[in-house]
Amino acid sequence: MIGLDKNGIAKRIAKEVKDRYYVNLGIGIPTLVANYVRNDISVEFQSENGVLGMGPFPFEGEEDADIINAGKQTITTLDGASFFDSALSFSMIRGKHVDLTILGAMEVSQNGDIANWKIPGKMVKGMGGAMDLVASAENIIVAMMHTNRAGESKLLSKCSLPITGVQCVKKVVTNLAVLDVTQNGFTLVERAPGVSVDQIRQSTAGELHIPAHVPEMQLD
Amino acid sequence: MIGLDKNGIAKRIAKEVKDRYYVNLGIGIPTLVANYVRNDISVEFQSENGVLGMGPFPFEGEEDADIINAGKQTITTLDGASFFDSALSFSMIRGKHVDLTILGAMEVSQNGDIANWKIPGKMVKGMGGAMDLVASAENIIVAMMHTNRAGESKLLSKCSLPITGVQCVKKVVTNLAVLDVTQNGFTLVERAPGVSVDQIRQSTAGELHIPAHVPEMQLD
Amino acid sequence: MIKKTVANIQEACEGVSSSMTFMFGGFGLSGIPENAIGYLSSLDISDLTCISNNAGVDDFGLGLLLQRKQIKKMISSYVGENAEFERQMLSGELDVELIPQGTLAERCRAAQAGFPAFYTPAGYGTEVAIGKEARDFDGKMHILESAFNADFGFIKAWKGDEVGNLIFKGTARNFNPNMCGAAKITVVEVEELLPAGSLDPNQIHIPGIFVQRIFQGEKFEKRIEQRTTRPRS
Amino acid sequence: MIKKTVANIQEACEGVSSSMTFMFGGFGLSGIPENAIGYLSSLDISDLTCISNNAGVDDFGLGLLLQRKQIKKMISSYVGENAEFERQMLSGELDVELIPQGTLAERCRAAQAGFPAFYTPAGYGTEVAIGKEARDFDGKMHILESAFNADFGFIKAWKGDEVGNLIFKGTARNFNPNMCGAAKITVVEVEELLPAGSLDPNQIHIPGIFVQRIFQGEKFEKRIEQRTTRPRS
Repeated sequence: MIGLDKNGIAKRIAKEVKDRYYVNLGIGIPTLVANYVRNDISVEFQSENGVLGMGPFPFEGEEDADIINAGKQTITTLDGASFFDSALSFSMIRGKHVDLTILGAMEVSQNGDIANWKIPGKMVKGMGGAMDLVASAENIIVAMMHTNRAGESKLLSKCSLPITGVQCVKKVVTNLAVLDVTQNGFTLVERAPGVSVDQIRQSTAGELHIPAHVPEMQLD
Repeated sequence: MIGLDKNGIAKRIAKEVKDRYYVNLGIGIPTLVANYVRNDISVEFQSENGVLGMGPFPFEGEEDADIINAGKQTITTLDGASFFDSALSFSMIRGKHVDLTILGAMEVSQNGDIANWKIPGKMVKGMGGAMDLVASAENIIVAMMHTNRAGESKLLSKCSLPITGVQCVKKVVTNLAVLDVTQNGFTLVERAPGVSVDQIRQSTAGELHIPAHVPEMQLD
Repeated sequence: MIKKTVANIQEACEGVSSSMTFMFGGFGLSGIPENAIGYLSSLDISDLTCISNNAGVDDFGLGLLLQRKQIKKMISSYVGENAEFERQMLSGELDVELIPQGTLAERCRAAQAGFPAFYTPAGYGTEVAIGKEARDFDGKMHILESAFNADFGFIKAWKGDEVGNLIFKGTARNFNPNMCGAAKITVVEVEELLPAGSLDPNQIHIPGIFVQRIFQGEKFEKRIEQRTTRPRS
Repeated sequence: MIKKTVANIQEACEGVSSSMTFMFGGFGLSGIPENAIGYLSSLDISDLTCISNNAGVDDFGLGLLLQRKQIKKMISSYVGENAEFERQMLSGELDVELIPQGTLAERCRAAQAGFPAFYTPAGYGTEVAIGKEARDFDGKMHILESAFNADFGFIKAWKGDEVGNLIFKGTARNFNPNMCGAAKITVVEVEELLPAGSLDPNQIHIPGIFVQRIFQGEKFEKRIEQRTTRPRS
């Protein structure tokens, strides 16, 4: 595998988390983002199962079955946290009170469509809260590998899988690159360390706009 | 004035309150109903400003500005009471969780329309929760005087004032009579003590069905 | 943690101006944002649209803004108990939109929760339904009502912490929680402002995410509108 | 006061039968009505439609009803972590309707609150929107979703009193409050059942009016699905 590993992707995305943001993190790579957010800014993590102000995992022996995140992992809460029901949780999401949503994807298309809930006939886990999140969030970043296990691009001109939402993704961070979704399709913004523009071009099936200068990601 | 006074009307309506009923009482005569409900049955009073399990007025010196009923009167609560926000309060009402609604009216028509919120050009206090209540409650009793101050009937073939709800009133209790609203218009069910069927007929402008036998109200 | 505390009422109300739409919590005089109302009545702003279940009394609550003719339009469910209000309304100086109380609460909640519109049976067949879409669901008629769109929401809570978590008291709760997060900026005055971590996370009525500014109110008169008591016997 | 206490799980579930629609609170295995699920899995009822955010795991939660093939249809938002579920779904034995989690919560709340339908942006342009009315509000597309219509709602609360007032704990709250009063009969199991007057009226999550039957659960395993910890350093 070239470019970043999952933690590297999380580390790069953490730089998009700004002071005073309420952030919803999806399962998988997005969960790792919490580990890399600067500690000189104020951020609160929301989990759609009904908690705001999530903290780290509990110490062994202190797990509470009644305090979990959306990935069903045992968690803790920080000072100022709150618990609430599912309807109010999605009021936060649908009502645009959450500032940033970070989630994984199987495919993203050049117009910002996202597919991450179903592979017909093969895998049907369901959308969970993802359809509500992508339909309402104004600031959505997708965290994923640039290609699937078969080496095929996950950045497409059009999603081949059933989509989760239309024209909603604004930014994609992969093991190879940071890309914005613009009117020109994908616009290459940054390269992962050691990855060439050519490698990114070859791994991107959707329309790719490449500016004259593409800087390398700064991870620290 | 012939027939019952306000307390008499309230006393008669109290007999309609059954065991295990949640009851919403409007301002005016309906509020008095609470004083006459049998104390061998279980009843809870809901007030749409956000309290379930209302008790009597507080003792002097124990009034709390933060604990009032929908008539803005200081109240107390009983064991098992709860406070809640306005949206949840109307979830109780709209969702048909309240069993009985008792409210006052300026006019009721023979098809069950009710008018109680506005006299154009003269008095515009607003509908408060009345429109929500009459639109959703399955069991609505109107408490009012049979005629207005000018001696005109308040039981009409059609409401002359702007209505609060359509075809919703099931029963009317006045100073003169108990009437059901049926497909035949008003059906006389009971006479107030000392009131004749003729007096009721003369005071009722809407279509009035009078059965062969009209018993006198039993108030105790 | 994201702190929402502001130093005083001036900072809490920064950005208010004429012709804006304001929401005010409260039922009658219970649970109204007294400090915000007092301060707004001292400002040179007018042509306001005010969403509030009631309109206060002549010399308290929104009556203060009415006296100074700062309000162009009231959206309420019940406006009795205010003579100046009635005078302005009947003379045509004041535009009044009366809506069912449950609809008012839900239009706040819809704004908070990101629902553009909802169907309710309340008001079908009445003046309230004029110009609105009517629709049959399972044999019962409903009308389509829309979410409010307000600039500032002024809220009164009992206890709050510095991240904006709120707890209300008794029936002073009323519309206050439903209005939090329903306007672009939600301003909360509390009787007691506490450090984050002071409130039980399990017992918070409104999480701080719905609040932009919070401050400890200087003075709460908490006037009683109908003082009713029973004799000690 | 109107008491809702029933003696035991048998009385709590009186009236359940095949082909009914049930709602179950819980997120993953957190806050699920363990006692009711266990009892229902011992009954000779089948062809059930179950509304629940998740479908349990193979040997716990709704997995118990799946194992015994009592469920005809599942309405959920996420059904991973259950191999038997996947098998029944892919073989066509089990009908599955997947809906967005926020839509699921709101369809419960709509049933509780007497709203027949609402517009949400979630799912617009996806498979979820097929056959549903789509509508533009302020330049954004929404789809029309309807209230659930269920026979029984099975709820797990932390503390409850004999009139049915409920308090939930932590994220075990989830869908439970939204499902109270959303079905014809709401059955609640609590860890601690208290006399009326024991709970602060100001701190009740769900008032008893939304509850028909309440009982103290015999045993709560409260299984943890993903035990994640950090080292003590």
